[in-house]
Amino acid sequence: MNAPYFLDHIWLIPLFPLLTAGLMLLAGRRLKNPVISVLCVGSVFVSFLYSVGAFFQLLSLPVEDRVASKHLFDWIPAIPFHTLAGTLGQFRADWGFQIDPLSAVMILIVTGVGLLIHVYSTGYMAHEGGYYRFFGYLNLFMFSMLMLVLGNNLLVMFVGWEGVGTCSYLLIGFYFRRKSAADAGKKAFVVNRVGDAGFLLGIFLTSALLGTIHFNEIGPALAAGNFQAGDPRILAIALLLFVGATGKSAQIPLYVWLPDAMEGPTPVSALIHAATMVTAGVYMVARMNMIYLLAPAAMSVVAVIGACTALYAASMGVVQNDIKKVLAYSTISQLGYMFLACGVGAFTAGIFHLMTHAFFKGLLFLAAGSVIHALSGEQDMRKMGGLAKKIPVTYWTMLIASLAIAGIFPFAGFMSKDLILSKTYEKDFWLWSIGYLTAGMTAFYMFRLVFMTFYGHSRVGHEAEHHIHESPKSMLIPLVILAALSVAGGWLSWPEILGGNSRFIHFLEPVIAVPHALRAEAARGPGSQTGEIYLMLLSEALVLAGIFLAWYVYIKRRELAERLARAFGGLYDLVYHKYYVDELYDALFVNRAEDLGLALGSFDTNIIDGLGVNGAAWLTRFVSRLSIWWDTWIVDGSVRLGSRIVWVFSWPVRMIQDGLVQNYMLVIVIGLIGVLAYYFHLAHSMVH
Amino acid sequence: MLNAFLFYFFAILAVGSAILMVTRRNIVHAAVFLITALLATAGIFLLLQAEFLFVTQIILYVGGIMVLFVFVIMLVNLDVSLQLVQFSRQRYVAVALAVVLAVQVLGAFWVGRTSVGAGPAQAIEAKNTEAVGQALFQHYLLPFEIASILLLVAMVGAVVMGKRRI
Amino acid sequence: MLPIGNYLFLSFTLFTIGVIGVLTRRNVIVMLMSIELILNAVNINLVAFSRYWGTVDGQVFAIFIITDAAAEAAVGLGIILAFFRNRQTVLADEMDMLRW
Amino acid sequence: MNHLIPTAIQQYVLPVLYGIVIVAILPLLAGYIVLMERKVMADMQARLGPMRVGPHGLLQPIADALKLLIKEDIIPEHADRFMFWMAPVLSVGMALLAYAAIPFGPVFQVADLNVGLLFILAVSSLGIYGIVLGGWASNSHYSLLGALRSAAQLVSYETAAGLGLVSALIWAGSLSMKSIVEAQYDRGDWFIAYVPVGFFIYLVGSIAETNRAPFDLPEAESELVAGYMTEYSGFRWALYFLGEYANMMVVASIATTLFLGGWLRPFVRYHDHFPGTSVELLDIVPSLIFLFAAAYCLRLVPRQPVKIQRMVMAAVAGLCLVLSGVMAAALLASPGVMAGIHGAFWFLAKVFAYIYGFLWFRFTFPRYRFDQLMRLGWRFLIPLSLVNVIATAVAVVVSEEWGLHPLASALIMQVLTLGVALWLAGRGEEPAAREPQVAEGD
Repeated sequence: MNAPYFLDHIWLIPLFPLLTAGLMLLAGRRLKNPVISVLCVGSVFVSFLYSVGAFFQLLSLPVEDRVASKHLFDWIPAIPFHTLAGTLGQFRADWGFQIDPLSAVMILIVTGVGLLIHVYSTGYMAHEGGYYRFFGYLNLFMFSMLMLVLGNNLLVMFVGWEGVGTCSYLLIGFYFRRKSAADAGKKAFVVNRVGDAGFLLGIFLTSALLGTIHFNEIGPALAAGNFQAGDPRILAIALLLFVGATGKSAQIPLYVWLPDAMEGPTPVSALIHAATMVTAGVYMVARMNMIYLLAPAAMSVVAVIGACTALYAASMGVVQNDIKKVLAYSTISQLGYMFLACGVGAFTAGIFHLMTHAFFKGLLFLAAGSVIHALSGEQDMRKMGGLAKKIPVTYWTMLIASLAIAGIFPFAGFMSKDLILSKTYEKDFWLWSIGYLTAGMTAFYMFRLVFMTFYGHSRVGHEAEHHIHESPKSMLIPLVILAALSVAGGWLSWPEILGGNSRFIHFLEPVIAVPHALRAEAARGPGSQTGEIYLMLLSEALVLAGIFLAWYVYIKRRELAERLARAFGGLYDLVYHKYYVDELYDALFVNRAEDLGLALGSFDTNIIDGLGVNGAAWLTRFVSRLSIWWDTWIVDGSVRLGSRIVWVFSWPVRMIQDGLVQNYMLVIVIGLIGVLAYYFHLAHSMVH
Repeated sequence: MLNAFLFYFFAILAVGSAILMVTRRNIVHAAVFLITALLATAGIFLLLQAEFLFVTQIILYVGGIMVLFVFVIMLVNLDVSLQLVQFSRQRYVAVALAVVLAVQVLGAFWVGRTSVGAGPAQAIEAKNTEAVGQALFQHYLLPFEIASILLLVAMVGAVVMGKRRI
Repeated sequence: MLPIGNYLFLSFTLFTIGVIGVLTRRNVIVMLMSIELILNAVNINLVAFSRYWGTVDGQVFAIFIITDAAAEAAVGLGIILAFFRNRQTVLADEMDMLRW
Repeated sequence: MNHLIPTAIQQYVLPVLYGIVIVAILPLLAGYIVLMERKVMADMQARLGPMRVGPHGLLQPIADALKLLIKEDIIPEHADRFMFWMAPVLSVGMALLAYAAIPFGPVFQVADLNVGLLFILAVSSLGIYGIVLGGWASNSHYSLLGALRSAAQLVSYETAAGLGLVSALIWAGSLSMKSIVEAQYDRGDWFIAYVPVGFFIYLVGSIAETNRAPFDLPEAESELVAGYMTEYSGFRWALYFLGEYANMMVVASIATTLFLGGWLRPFVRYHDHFPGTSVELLDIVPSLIFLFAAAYCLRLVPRQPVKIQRMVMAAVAGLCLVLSGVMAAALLASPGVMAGIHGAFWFLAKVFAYIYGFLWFRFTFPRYRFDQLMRLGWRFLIPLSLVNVIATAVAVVVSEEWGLHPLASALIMQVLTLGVALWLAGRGEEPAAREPQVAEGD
């Protein structure tokens, strides 16, 4: 069958960034910066074009078979084996790519936002060392992320999964001369390992149970094995996969690496730790929805953890003073929202929020980066203020993004967040109330950020004050575009209640394997429309309240903030120190690991080295003594005897061949005499 | 008459200075005596009406090669070497062999004594230089070129030898 | 011109002296100079014979010999200099690095 | 003059006579060249120079000679007495010997060898030993260094200078000095017009050969006290000095003979006779010159402070008058005599002009560093002279084969040679004596 061009060539999309990445990391040192920029941004741009083409050609297909896959070559050939279910399965994995509405949306987000952030980076990193290194890693990341979302089986997905983890490690530790950066990179890496372990186990269990890891075969396998909902094995799979998701997407309990990850350059934070990579977990959960739908317990675990993470992270975001840290915690909290959505079965809503979040959170980070750029590296909000006039573009985009994330009505955030909230409300009241509370806190800390940064009188240090400057075009244009997206991005699915037709949701529908029960409910349509309207109004009210509170505390009566902090001193400290979770982990895991290492080390030195190696060495020495004796007296002795004999019998030759030039001349003369003598003899004989 | 006188003068000068050259303990004196011997040889050439060779001998040998010798001598001149033994261990054997060689050559002379005489009195052409030039560049052109290549090689070799770090 | 025997005898004498010098002197420079002496003896021989036959071939050969002498002197002295730089000696029987 | 002097006398007496005259006059000339040098130097440095001994220091050389003669003669300790004695004599003797083949005029020449030029070169190359052995014999580091330097320098520049001469020889087609000059007479132009590059090469080479500034490394007073002459004093030193100036005159004579037309008068082919006579107009110039000199001296006579000096000045004026008279009388004598006397005049005039050039260089150029000297010799002059010889040969062939005018072809080839010279000069810039720079890594 001949698929349309772009659908047949989706495998090219990850290829372009890979090529440039290879070029950069092999020969980038010799290239000039402009060349690097053109190559890397260009490759991402080409990928973006291919993604758009693929997207529209996918749209052109009829709804029911909007899926195209491309099989490049076999990776692991088919291995027949008996599944846990007892059926005869064939394990195989190939380098195959699959595009369906879900991955189409993902590649659009990845390449689109990635392209903007690449452009932004050309301005942001212009004066940094290791320009080629940065873009090499960034393109490598693009490649891995695209592999992750385009892979048609769990193994290829896992390759991308590890790839993005590696790139995240490399880019967090980009300023490897700063110890904190290096440590943060290591932390992210290790924490992700925990999650990846779970993910890997999940993959094993999947293949062991269902005999396949191909997405388009899992559903049929599930049907064939007619597993009932709540099957413990499915539950195990779902939980294990979710462990991986928590690692990658920074959910409780594995969220600790994300705040430290802010050590990396700001574009990296925007692209990897806000827009794309951290959402991989959400994508994975949505991709494996058929599993989760069969494990209600897991669903509820996902929902609860998502909700708790949302609230918990928001609470920490309230007290942070580092502008990027605030955004980091808000990212965690928004991811919590997404998982909440997935947990309540509204995968489409989760993906929708993923997209809008990619827009406005990316925008927030880029704007924050522009602020930091303007303040020549200052990140502490207490040393900012009054920047609204000085850097207007940054200010306006930041404001739009804040409105969007807070969920003010027409903005993108409103659409996705309220969709999630309404879906949650249908499911469970308490989860909804947590989400609701979080929305308020989000509004509060976001506008706390805005007010502390842009309003009030300036608290900027002097020498920084002098060269506050608006960022270059290459950084502003992405800001503007993302601002437009975070305004209009939500309109893709205008809620029905407000007379819209949530097209985006319906576009994603076919990916979700909805069980009969849910499908029936969907047929009945969402709950009472009026209720949904009230929910919206309620959340709007709360959001406005949060904004007002922020204004009251940080603009109207500024001393109030300190007063409050002092009033709730204990609580404040607790939250400010992130609930001492890092310390807890240190006490529980890190130090224990160290103790284990020490114990093993002492075992190594004493038992293995002491007994085994040194004993062997002693033995070897002893034997070598013997062989030395043999060598010197028997072997060498014979050799020396031979040489002595030769020496004795060679003395006549030696007498002649003594490298003294005069003796040679003497020999010459002797030869001359001999010749003359022979000549005389000749003459004599001729005479007679 | 005058010829004979000049010849014997030059010959005695050459032989005497040659002997001195071989026996002197001081290298510089040896070099000077060698120069004298060479000049005497040049005189011999002049007697043989080889003006060009006479001049060449002086310019090349005395003015070039020997200057090189003196130069090197002054570079490597060691006062200690004056105190050392000047003759090698094999000197007696060597002298004996040289005497044997001399006896043989004299024998050769004795054998051929009848055939050597004033020789056919050739009319020597006045323009010696032109004649040499003609012979050199027409009949002996190839050897001439080969000699020039030899000189080039020698020059390269000398430069390489003279480098501080070989 | 005088009988050629005189010239031959002169060149023979110089030749012998040169041979003795080469064979007996320890100083390499003196050895080289003795070699020059030998070459000169040969030159005398050649020139004498060229006069004898009334042709210039002998003189041409003498020129070639002088050329070779120049080359030999250049290279030889270069070697001596290099050697002296490394060994601080110019005595022939101390140049025994080729000895067994 | 062949008709009035028997051939035996011509063959044996005249050469001896000439030799004696040369040996007698040369030291005097050298002394007065020194005086000229000091005067010129004083003039270029806006001083007066020697003024005390004789009017305008005219008797200074004689006084110097006397002083040197009566000075104590020191022989340093551990010096090689024989060599120490022989070296100066050698250098002077060789310099004098060289004059045997120099034609001061059509007849005034000791011996016209048919390898004259080579003979002169050979003998003057022997002068090296005077310096080298003297420097070695005086058993002093300064002297030895000076000797080594001068040996290296002379060997290096002899080649270039000789090749520079060869380019003129190719046009002359002979080695005998006399026939070289006659060749120039036949061609009608001096060879400097044919091979200016060759003349330049020989100029530089001759300056270096005579150890004159800016190539006076062997006696660089700022580095080696006086080079090879450090240990010498008194009469031996005077001999060295004499040798040096005699050498200057030798190279000047060679240059005059090969490039400047020897004894030929300027515009020698330009004939215009006094009406009714065979005397050419331009032949009056010498006597006129001497006449003007006499007049000048006479004008100076009354200004002399002391009586004796006035007398000396007057004597000088008289001498000039006599010389002018001689020149004038030569016009009336037989052509041979006229050519001889005027030839000597012109020859000496050119020689002095050349030597004046030497002095000029000495007072205007700073001294070279030794590695610069070597680089100039080996990397610029010798390649250039080789190219010049080849170019000249090509020019000769072209003018003979295609009938192109010799001067034209010669000048074309000289222009090409100049191009090569420019290229060589540009290429010779990079420092040869420095350490190689450390190649900076990535």
